[in-house]
Amino acid sequence: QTTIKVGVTAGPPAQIMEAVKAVAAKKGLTIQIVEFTDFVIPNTALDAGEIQANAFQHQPYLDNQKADRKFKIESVGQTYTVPLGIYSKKHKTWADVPSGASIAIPNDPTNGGRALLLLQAKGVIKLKPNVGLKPTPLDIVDNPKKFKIIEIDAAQTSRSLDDVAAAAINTNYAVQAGLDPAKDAILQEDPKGPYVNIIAVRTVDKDKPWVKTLVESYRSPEVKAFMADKFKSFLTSW
Amino acid sequence: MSPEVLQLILSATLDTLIMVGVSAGLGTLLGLPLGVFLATSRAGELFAAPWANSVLGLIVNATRSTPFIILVVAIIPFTRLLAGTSIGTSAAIVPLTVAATPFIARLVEAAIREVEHGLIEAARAMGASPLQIVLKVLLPEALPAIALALTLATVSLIGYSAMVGAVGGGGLGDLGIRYGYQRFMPDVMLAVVVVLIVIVQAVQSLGDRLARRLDKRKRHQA
Amino acid sequence: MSPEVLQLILSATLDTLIMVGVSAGLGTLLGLPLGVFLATSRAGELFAAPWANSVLGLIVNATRSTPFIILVVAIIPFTRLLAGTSIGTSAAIVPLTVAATPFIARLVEAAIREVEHGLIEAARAMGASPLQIVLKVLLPEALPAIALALTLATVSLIGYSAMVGAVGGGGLGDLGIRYGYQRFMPDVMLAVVVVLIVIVQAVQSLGDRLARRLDKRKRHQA
Amino acid sequence: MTSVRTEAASPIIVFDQVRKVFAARRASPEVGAVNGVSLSVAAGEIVGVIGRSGAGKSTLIRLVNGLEKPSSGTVTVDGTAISALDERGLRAARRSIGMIFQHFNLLSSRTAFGNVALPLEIAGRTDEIRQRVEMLLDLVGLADKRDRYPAELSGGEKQRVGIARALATAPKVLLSDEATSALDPETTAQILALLKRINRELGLTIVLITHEMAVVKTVADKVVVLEAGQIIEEGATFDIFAHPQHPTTRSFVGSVTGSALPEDIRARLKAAPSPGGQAVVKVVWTGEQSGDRALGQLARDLSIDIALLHGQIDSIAGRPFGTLTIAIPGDDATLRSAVETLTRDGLHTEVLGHVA
Amino acid sequence: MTSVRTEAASPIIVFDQVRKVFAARRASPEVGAVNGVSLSVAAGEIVGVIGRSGAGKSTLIRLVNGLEKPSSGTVTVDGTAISALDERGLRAARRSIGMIFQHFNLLSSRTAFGNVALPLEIAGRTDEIRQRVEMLLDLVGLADKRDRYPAELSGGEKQRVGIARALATAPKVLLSDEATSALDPETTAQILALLKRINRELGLTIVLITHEMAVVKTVADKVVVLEAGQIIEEGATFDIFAHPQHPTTRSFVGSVTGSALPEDIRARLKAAPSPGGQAVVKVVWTGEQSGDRALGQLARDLSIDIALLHGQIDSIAGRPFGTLTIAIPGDDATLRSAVETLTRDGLHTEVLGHVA
Ligand SMILES: Nc1ncnc2c1ncn2[C@@H]1O[C@H](COP(=O)(O)OP(=O)(O)OP(=O)(O)O)[C@@H](O)[C@H]1O
Ligand SMILES: Nc1ncnc2c1ncn2[C@@H]1O[C@H](COP(=O)(O)OP(=O)(O)OP(=O)(O)O)[C@@H](O)[C@H]1O
Ligand SMILES: [Mg+2]
Ligand SMILES: [Mg+2]
Repeated sequence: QTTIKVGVTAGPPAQIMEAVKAVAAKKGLTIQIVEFTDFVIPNTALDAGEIQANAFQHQPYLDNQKADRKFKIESVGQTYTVPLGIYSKKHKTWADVPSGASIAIPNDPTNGGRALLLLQAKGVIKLKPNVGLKPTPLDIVDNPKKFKIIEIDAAQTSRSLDDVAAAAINTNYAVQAGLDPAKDAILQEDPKGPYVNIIAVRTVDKDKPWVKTLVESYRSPEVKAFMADKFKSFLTSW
Repeated sequence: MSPEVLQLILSATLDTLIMVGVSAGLGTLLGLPLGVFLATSRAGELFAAPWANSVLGLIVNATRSTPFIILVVAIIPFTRLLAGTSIGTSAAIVPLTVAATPFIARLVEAAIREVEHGLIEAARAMGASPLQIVLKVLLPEALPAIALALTLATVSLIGYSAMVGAVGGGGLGDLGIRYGYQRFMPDVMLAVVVVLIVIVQAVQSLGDRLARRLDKRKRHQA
Repeated sequence: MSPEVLQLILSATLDTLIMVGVSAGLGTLLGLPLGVFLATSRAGELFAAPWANSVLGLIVNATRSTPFIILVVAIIPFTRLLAGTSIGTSAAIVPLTVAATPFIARLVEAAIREVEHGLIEAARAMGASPLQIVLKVLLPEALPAIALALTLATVSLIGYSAMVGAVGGGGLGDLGIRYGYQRFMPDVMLAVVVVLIVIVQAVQSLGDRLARRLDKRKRHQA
Repeated sequence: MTSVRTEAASPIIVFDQVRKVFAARRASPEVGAVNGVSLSVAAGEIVGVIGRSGAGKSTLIRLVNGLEKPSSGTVTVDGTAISALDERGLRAARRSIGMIFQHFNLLSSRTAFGNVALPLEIAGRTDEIRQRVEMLLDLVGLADKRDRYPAELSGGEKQRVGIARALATAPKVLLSDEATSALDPETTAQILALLKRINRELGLTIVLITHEMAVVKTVADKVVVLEAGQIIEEGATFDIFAHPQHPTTRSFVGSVTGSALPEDIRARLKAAPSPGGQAVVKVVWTGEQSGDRALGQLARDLSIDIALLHGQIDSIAGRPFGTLTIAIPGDDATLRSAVETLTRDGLHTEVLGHVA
Repeated sequence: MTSVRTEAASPIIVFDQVRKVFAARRASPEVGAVNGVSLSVAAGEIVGVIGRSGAGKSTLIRLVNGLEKPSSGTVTVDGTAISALDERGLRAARRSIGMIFQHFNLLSSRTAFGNVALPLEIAGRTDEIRQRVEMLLDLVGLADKRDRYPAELSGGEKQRVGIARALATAPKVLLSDEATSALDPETTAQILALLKRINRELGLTIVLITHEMAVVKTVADKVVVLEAGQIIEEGATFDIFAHPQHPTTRSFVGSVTGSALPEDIRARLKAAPSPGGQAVVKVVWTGEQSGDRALGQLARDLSIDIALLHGQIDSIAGRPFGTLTIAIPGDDATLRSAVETLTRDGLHTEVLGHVA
């Protein structure tokens, strides 16, 4: 019987891990879920060995964190991709969004950066060259339609649709707010983008037997079914 | 530090000053009378209305006990009604004010309760109405304590204002968290903390000095 | 509401009580003397040490002005030293205490400043040492105000404790945020808020009653 | 114990069987601070309330303006039952009652000027403030302290601010709780003259608690003596001073009338005469008797030496009043005829004893 | 103005050219509360400090235990210069100085018992507390109020707690700022007797501010009269009462010695004699002269009527002292020989005027 602590952030990562936990228990691995409401602590805590694994971030974010903070952690398995879309309650298509309108984007570095990169990909704005995956509104070098970019909490984006022309919303929040990603998104991220979530452990641990169990439990049919039921729009990578 | 970042810090400072200034001002405007009422409306007191006292006390406690972010979400319709939008700096002022008001009310309540009972008696003996007692006795006599209370509340609001980043409120605290902390720019974090300390230090010493100036109770040594 | 959720609320309630209880206790232990010192160490006062007063004042202001999450991160090594870990409920107590201490100190400072100057003079005329003046005059005389101050601080801590979710602290506020806000489960949010209100209401009326019990200044009506 | 002017004029303050009880605390028992008091004060009268510390004096006058609610009984002021009024009614009633507090109760946040202005502000008479406050500060001798805060004033100065404040709205009734206890004799005299003048000119009714018998003597028309919450004696000032009935009253009055014999004389007193010794006799006369010349006549008529040992001749409420302890030859014959002569002249005499 | 015992015994309190100035505030000018005072108090002496309200009395005694720092000059207590001590030194010095405050300064959070216990706790004499505090509360007549909080006590009760508190540690020096002003005459007498007893038995030095001349008369060995921060008169109590030099002193002393003539007599006084009228003469004698029998003799010798108008015969500091205003036949011859006779007998006489 092995017991490990797995760090997740609040919301879907935590909810999915609860499903994983049930599967792992059957395989003799006890998972204690540690739920954070912050995106940095799960990595610092992992690096310090206070938790044994985490599952809340995508690969680009981990790379960034490692570059910034010299973490000795790495990915041991991909999980799912959450597409990010741009939604509007006021406009049917992106073309309808007038110049100078307010666009809300998540204010955490991962999702905020994704939103900006999405806007760049759709030719709305231009970012500094080589900004990587972590751009901020400061990196916008060209904004021909003079959109006002407003950074707010990711969970708040769906709640702000009445106040802005459009908002970049993670699919899970969109679904929870009653939006249908397929119909309501006026801009959609490429589902094959780099933003695939991962399970991370310390480098020194990566060959431990429980790692395999954890990854297997995560990538199990039961979890897949759970996600298909609960988070339809998430793209599982197994 | 790049000029953009400096620009960012500058505008965040402005945002903070505006948010905290306005919400402290509005919070005082609402919290002061509320605090006075809470302090004076128990059974047998000046504005005896034990029922209203309990209800208001409950509302104050409810507001104080709700986590700020939940409060923010819960009052979105109200915010939209007042500010026209639920996001941005001016919208952030609404939840900040809603959070500041009961806090200031409790502080004022405590300050008012310290006023010497004999002075209330003296005013009652002159035939003063409850309102006159409040305006001419309780508030002036509690003024040094109230000045300190408002200082404390303002400093607390500066801390609180870091949380309105959730609704795009901006401001220094939010800047420090998003850029300094999440995006790992320690120089921004440091700069933000330094500016915050300067602001808080200024507010605190202003408040201290005011409280001291208003306090006529101690003998002045020549 | 499912039994799991009920279970969750129960254990979150326990977490909150522990976190707030312990950090309020420790914060009082540290903040009380600090507040007394701040109130009495200006030039010409009891413990005249204007320099130390300024430095401590600055530290208090700095702690008060740093956004909570930045504070949490900044003191992680310290937290680890004390709690053995930087995450979880018991680790959360450290930053909560660090945040509570300067807050309580400022509240106590304000309460102590309200003590009638003549009483300090009387004690000085008896040849009381500064420590004796603090223990036998300032604290007992300020006790009703301090009781209210600690009530206020405890309620504020309950609000603050919602933010320690960042480090997996748990507790009611965090539960409300995680389930209610992040997972869009309004019923959990509501349940959490109700429990929080009950706790706050209990703390407040306990504090009120205590303050009143301790206050011997008003004539009791027969 | 007949009240003199009271029954004549219309009463402005009436106590009817009033009791005020404070609850016990641990070893300290329940206190009946005011214990079944019935009393009436005529309009325009100055009533002095005296009694031991803790007798219930402050409680008594606090009942007049409703700062204390009676446990039973009723207090009526100017026709309205104070004890039955609600706060609004009380407020109206209190506007015409000024009060000087034993502990001043000045606002620390207002200067001397501001404190005196307060009742005028409360009454909404803001346009008179400047003129009246300056006039009052002048009257109590504090013109040069007008901008001082209470913390910067001496005890007596604070008390005078309190007096000026109580007079600011020109009330009909003034309740004064030891208003001159922190004042020196000269200032006391000035303040009393001021009160007396307002009493005369504007018909101000004054209920005045004091420990200084000289104050009672100077201004009071009537005296009420409290003990343990009860009125043990009550009457016109002159009567109380001239013929105190109750031992407490006697001891109080003695402090100012000179009827309390000094220790050294008392120590030498013996009950039986000694040969060649002297008799110690206390002689008391009031305005009605021409007692003031009786002693000279006695010396002349009996051809004896009279030693004046102790005592006082004074006027109380405008009437002369003397209490002298004298020593005369102690032989039976002289003593008897001296007492006879004095008694015939209408003086009250009492042989206290003999000295060698 | 000779001090009697002071120079003899070793001085325990010495003021040397002490000044204390308070700054101006707006229209209210700077105040020289104590203005160049030099004074010495002998060990075991009771000194009464009198003076008008605002004269600087409280400031003066607050300088003794260093609650007020002199603007210039030095204050020495028991050989150490208080004004030069640091807080630690002051603390030690203050342990042997008790103080009764004009405004009591009782801790609202402690009962009567707790307040009296405070100085003992501070001095670390915790084992004596129970016994001493109960004894003291008993002495000041508050045994039944031991568990009452100050808010539940009457003014005089609070003052007595303050007195008991000041005596708790059996200090060498007692500073008393109007310690009996809120007390009735009887309680005052008891408290003064208590102070006097401690003074006699334990050699307690007392500096006592009071507005009641009767208090000074009863207990003080020496009197200091302050005016506008300066000592205008100083001397043995008897001398001050018998021969006050300064007008202020005279007016203060007059309030108790009976030398202040009542208004009604003063109003009738005329400068010139009228036929068949009477002369009004003030006669003052002190213990040294046998003034107490002179009047009787005068009546007998000149065969005249003597009316006793006003005045007092009392003993001050244990010596008899009389001030009487009398009326005698106003014709030139009688008046002249009366004055001659009395002056020859050693009495001080002064013709105040004539009445019809
Ligand atoms: N802190 C102060 N600031 C300004 N003036 C002061 C201060 N303390 C005292 N005074 C002034 O100094 C003078 C002397 O004050 P003090 O209290 O010594 O008088 P006092 O003789 O005790 O009078 P009382 O008999 O009325 O108590 C007064 O005029 C008073 O107004
Ligand atoms: N609130 C109270 N609780 C309990 N006892 C009280 C209260 N107020 C007054 N007393 C008691 O009632 C009695 C009368 O008090 P009061 O203040 O009327 O006395 P007083 O005659 O004014 O005395 P003093 O001359 O000392 O001021 C005292 O024994 C006092 O201790
Ligand atoms: Mg009283
Ligand atoms: Mg004084």
